Amino acid sequence: MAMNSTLFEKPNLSVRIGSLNLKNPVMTASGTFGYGEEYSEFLDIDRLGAIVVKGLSIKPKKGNPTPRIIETPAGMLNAIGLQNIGIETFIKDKLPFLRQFSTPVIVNFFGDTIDEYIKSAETLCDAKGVQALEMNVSCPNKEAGWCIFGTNPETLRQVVSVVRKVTHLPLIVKLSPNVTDIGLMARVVEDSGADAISLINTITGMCVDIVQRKPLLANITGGLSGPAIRPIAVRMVWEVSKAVKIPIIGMGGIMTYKDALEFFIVGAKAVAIGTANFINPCATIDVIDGIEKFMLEQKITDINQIIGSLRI
Amino acid sequence: MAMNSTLFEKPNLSVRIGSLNLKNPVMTASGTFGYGEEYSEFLDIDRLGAIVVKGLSIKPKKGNPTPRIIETPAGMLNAIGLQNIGIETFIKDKLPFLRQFSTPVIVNFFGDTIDEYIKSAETLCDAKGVQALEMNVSCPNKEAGWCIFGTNPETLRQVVSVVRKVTHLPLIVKLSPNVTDIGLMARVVEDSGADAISLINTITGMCVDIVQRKPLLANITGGLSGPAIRPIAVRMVWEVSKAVKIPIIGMGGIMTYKDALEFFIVGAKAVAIGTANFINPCATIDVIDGIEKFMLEQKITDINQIIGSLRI
Amino acid sequence: MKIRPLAETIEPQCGQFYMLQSCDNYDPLLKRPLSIFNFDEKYLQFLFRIKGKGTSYLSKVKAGDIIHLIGPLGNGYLEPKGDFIIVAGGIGIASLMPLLVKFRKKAILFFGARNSNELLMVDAAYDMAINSYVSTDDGSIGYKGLITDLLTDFIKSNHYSKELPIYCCGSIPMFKTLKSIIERHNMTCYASIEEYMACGVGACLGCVVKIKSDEEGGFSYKRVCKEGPVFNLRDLIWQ
Amino acid sequence: MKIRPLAETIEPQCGQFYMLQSCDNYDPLLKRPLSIFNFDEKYLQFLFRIKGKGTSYLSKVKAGDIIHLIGPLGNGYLEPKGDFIIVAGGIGIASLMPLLVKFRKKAILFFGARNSNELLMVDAAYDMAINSYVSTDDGSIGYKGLITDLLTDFIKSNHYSKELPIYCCGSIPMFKTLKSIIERHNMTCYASIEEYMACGVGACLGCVVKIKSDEEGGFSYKRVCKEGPVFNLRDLIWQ
Ligand SMILES: Cc1cc2nc3c(=O)[nH]c(=O)nc-3n(C[C@H](O)[C@H](O)[C@H](O)COP(=O)(O)OP(=O)(O)OC[C@H]3O[C@@H](n4cnc5c(N)ncnc54)[C@H](O)[C@@H]3O)c2cc1C
Ligand SMILES: Cc1cc2nc3c(=O)[nH]c(=O)nc-3n(C[C@H](O)[C@H](O)[C@H](O)COP(=O)(O)OP(=O)(O)OC[C@H]3O[C@@H](n4cnc5c(N)ncnc54)[C@H](O)[C@@H]3O)c2cc1C
Ligand SMILES: Cc1cc2nc3c(=O)[nH]c(=O)nc-3n(C[C@H](O)[C@H](O)[C@H](O)COP(=O)(O)O)c2cc1C
Ligand SMILES: Cc1cc2nc3c(=O)[nH]c(=O)nc-3n(C[C@H](O)[C@H](O)[C@H](O)COP(=O)(O)O)c2cc1C
Ligand code: FES
Ligand code: FES
Repeated sequence: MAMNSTLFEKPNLSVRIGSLNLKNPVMTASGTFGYGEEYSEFLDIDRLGAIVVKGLSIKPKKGNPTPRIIETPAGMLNAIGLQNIGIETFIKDKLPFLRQFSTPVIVNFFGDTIDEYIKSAETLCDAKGVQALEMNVSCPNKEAGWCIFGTNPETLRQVVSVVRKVTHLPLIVKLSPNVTDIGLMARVVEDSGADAISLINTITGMCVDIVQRKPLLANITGGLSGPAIRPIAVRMVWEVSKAVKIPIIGMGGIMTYKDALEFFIVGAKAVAIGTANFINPCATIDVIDGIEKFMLEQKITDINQIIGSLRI
Repeated sequence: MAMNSTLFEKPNLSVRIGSLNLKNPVMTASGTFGYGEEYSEFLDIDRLGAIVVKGLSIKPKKGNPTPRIIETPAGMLNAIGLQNIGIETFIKDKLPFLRQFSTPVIVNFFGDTIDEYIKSAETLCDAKGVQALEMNVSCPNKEAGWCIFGTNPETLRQVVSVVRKVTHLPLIVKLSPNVTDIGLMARVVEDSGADAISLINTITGMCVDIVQRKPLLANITGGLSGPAIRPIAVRMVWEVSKAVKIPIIGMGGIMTYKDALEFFIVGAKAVAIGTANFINPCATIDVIDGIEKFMLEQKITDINQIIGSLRI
Repeated sequence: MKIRPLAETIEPQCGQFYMLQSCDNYDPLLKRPLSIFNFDEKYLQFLFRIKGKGTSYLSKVKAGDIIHLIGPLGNGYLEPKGDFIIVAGGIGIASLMPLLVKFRKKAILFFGARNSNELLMVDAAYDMAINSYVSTDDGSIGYKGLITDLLTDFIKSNHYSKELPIYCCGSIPMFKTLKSIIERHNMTCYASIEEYMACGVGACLGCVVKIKSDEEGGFSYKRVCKEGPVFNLRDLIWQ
Repeated sequence: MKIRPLAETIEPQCGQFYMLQSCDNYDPLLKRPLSIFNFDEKYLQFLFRIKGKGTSYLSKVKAGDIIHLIGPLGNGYLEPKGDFIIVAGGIGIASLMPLLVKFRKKAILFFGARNSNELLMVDAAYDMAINSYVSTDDGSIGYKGLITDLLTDFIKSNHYSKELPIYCCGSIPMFKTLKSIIERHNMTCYASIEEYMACGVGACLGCVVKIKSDEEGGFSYKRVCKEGPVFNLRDLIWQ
């Protein structure tokens, strides 16, 4: 009987991402949870595995003109244009609120130039309450004709390596899915010293107003997110998990705990919930509860038994 | 009054793809319309702009084990594995049926090796009733470690150039969307002598059975199609239309004439309807009728006035 | 569910199916295959179990709503010349009912289900059969156990029964057991099988099953929607 | 549509809105913003026009169905201290009705719509206003023309009216005309505006509008769902 009763114990949901311990493997995806405040009346921030804040840059950014979002079948396109209040204001005005919670704060950041990446990382890793950095490399490189940092192995290596040198914090690199070989990009990132990889960022798409013959987003193109992209995201996480040893944070279209489990099974050590927050402000909590319930039902005692357990 | 009455005339829907004249710019997408017979009881094949048949290879192929298809949010994954009856049987058993119609027949084909591509093209261009070839380059290259022909500019150049040499028929190359820079691939194809480009083929994705912890497709990964991918397809067609001068056949998630018009506006000279045929066997005809009605309402006399007319 | 076709339709054959619209928008995307359950000049009737998103949408369709469907599709049952045996597993009865209706009092019915709730239309079926044998996994109605057990007993005690063709529709485990029964007794069995379908008309090659053939490998892939859904059970290969 | 909240809710303020579920599956994906139209201890009430997929889904919700919604959200109208003017364009009345209800016989109502069918709840509104002016584009009810024409005439002939704050909700052309009116007469106008929304709670930055500010460029982007939907009309910048 003693043996049986252990099945009713809470399963272990804690995972490690580099030196970061998470009480559970469910985070918010950058840009979909503001700076935490916005959702704090809907859920208990303390229950989250980690909170990843909206992407920050050294200088505040106004972002793109409107319309910035448009719905698509089972998805949405966004072209917010990385609007943000800047790292300084974030540290001053937003971080104190986030420090109240036991949930680790991961700061997503980006730059137009390698120098801006370095400066951002330096400033952030001195700030009390920032537990890890997530580098968004899906943005254009001003110095190299605006081509995307994260879609070229060379610029990717360069920018990750230099950021690695200036920070002791766990460094997560967030990959762009708009590439031929995501496994290759992941290896580059691993070789450049990153502690973890998160993926996928949004997939570039566009929609057209057929009467006006104009793009429906002011920015012409935008990033596709939501359930529509989930099969692509799962495939990419699987490819990356075969390519590297460092932990993976999987995301892209996760709406329910079932979707999240697909990511764990193909190798993600943690997941992030993005667009789902918009539809259900408690999506993160529902995913956590759902995973726990599933594990109880299936008599799985540790989430680590699920991670990378795909049978092929 | 004479002027006004012209508005009620049927708008011109005919377009040219290389030396091929189409009565209207709406085709079927390869693999979604069988060899034409399957849908012939549902619609008048003569009304189609062109009919593109299921991909063929020199030798018949059994295809993948099952399950081969699985639904995803607003999309579906397929891993048919290019099952086909082989070019010889096609010419003998299927082509005579298709020759009855005034609609041009475009044959989609592929190979495991460059040699197979050459042999297929040679055989097909001798067959009476084949009006154009569509090369599927989204398949693995047996000789080069099974990497995909169409995701590497060098193998792409190689295979398109040699096929160009052996056929006088209009040569359409169908691009894989699983690449970093679709514009670059399009330029390679144009430089290699292709007459037209079609895109997008399916995007690689996967789904997992969370209880069995097994991929839901026997082949592990499959190709995502349907409305879910439309914004990505529209973006890629737009990028290609900026990169090359040869005509583009756009596809990916077109369900209605409105979706088709998005592709024309960003630069497609024709469109193909794939997954939509499964949901509505008359999807192609409905798209043709819808475009015509739209043009009448908007007082547009020629589809060529819409093609590439995006205002930015 | 009863549907009144808005256009003229072909009369469906026993065992044929239709593809029915499964949502208003694009999620779920694909149509759903349902066997014709009953029909007359005015209506098509379907019997289905709510399984997931698509059937749950169908269950909410109200009188007056318009839904799109394609059919009749596929090759139905080769019609019996004399008496025959029906083996239905659960909702499999939907596909077999037209045989019972068309050939009243010609069939010996074997009908198994998980429990009494899944033993749908059992009374109607009972009335139309010569004789009926019923089982449930939980014993809530009839024999507690597998319907194939009842069938085995029946064949053992009724020698003439080996001459009768079997018509069946049910789950893969049931088909597998049936297959060994018919091979043992050298009987004929027509089985209506299920596969995931996208087009339903033979175009996508998504719904194939392995069928014994002389081809390389000893099998070829046949389309359930086109060459099926009814196959000779002997020819079916499951991995 | 009347909704009975299943959990305890905060009492909404005039001009606040809710995000309502727009489908059963994932297409359409996002919730839809609707202004609170009326409420009491038991019900929340919404008035909406069927525009596309989301509102058409909402129109099919039946008594007994459960739908998810988030709210009350945003900053409503700064409540008037005395008499005030209401300018409603079409379905804009939904957002303004709570003001009429809460401040009975304090408002002078200007209500314009395309035609009499889009002049919803005009009788109820009429009863609660001090005075009502109505217009339709096609002249099917009231003055034929723009409601802003009636407002201009009214202001010209009633000098005291320039002291009154204007509360408005309507289309962008209406806002633009109103803006020139209030600038000419140095009046104050609170405008509830619409933007495409994803989250409704200030997290996605999708719903921003340009608001005059001292920042570089002379404007900053403010979130309609958080800092709005009601803004001082003077501060709004349209390109
Ligand atoms: C020829 C044929 C006739 C059928 N006749 C009947 C009938 O008369 N009554 C009845 O209740 N059921 C019948 N079925 C099964 C029925 O089609 C499935 O239960 C239904 O498709 C499930 O859809 P869902 O969205 O509710 O479930 P979900 O589980 O949400 O479906 C998910 C996906 O799986 C596919 N799928 C799931 N189960 C099946 C299955 N068994 N066969 C094919 N595709 C499946 C769906 O099409 C969909 O793509 C028949 C199946 C076939 C192939
Ligand atoms: C704060 C606020 C309050 C509103 N209150 C009401 C109300 O009380 N009654 C009412 O009838 N309408 C109201 N609207 C407008 C209503 O939200 C839209 O008509 C509705 O979202 C259209 O959705 P749909 O799916 O039916 O249309 P579709 O045209 O199919 O929608 C397509 C997309 O555009 C978005 N969209 C389209 N029009 C609008 C719009 N005007 N504003 C925001 N998003 C839009 C939808 O959210 C969706 O993403 C309000 C809008 C806002 C922002
Ligand atoms: C409105 C919006 C804003 C986003 N902003 C950022 C951002 O600032 N930095 C970043 O790295 N990713 C950003 N993302 C991408 C998400 O973090 C996530 O990678 C992507 O949306 C896929 O996950 P989902 O499908 O669950 O949303 C944003 C996504 C959305 C929808
Ligand atoms: C079941 C299925 C089979 C397909 N087979 C082929 C094929 O043999 N050759 C090919 O080039 N493309 C094939 N495709 C890709 C389609 O032609 C098309 O490029 C893709 O599905 C995107 O269009 P859609 O979203 O309209 O379906 C197939 C697609 C599907 C869904
Ligand atoms: S379902 Fe498409 S071939 Fe059978
Ligand atoms: S709708 Fe997301 S910030 Fe306003």
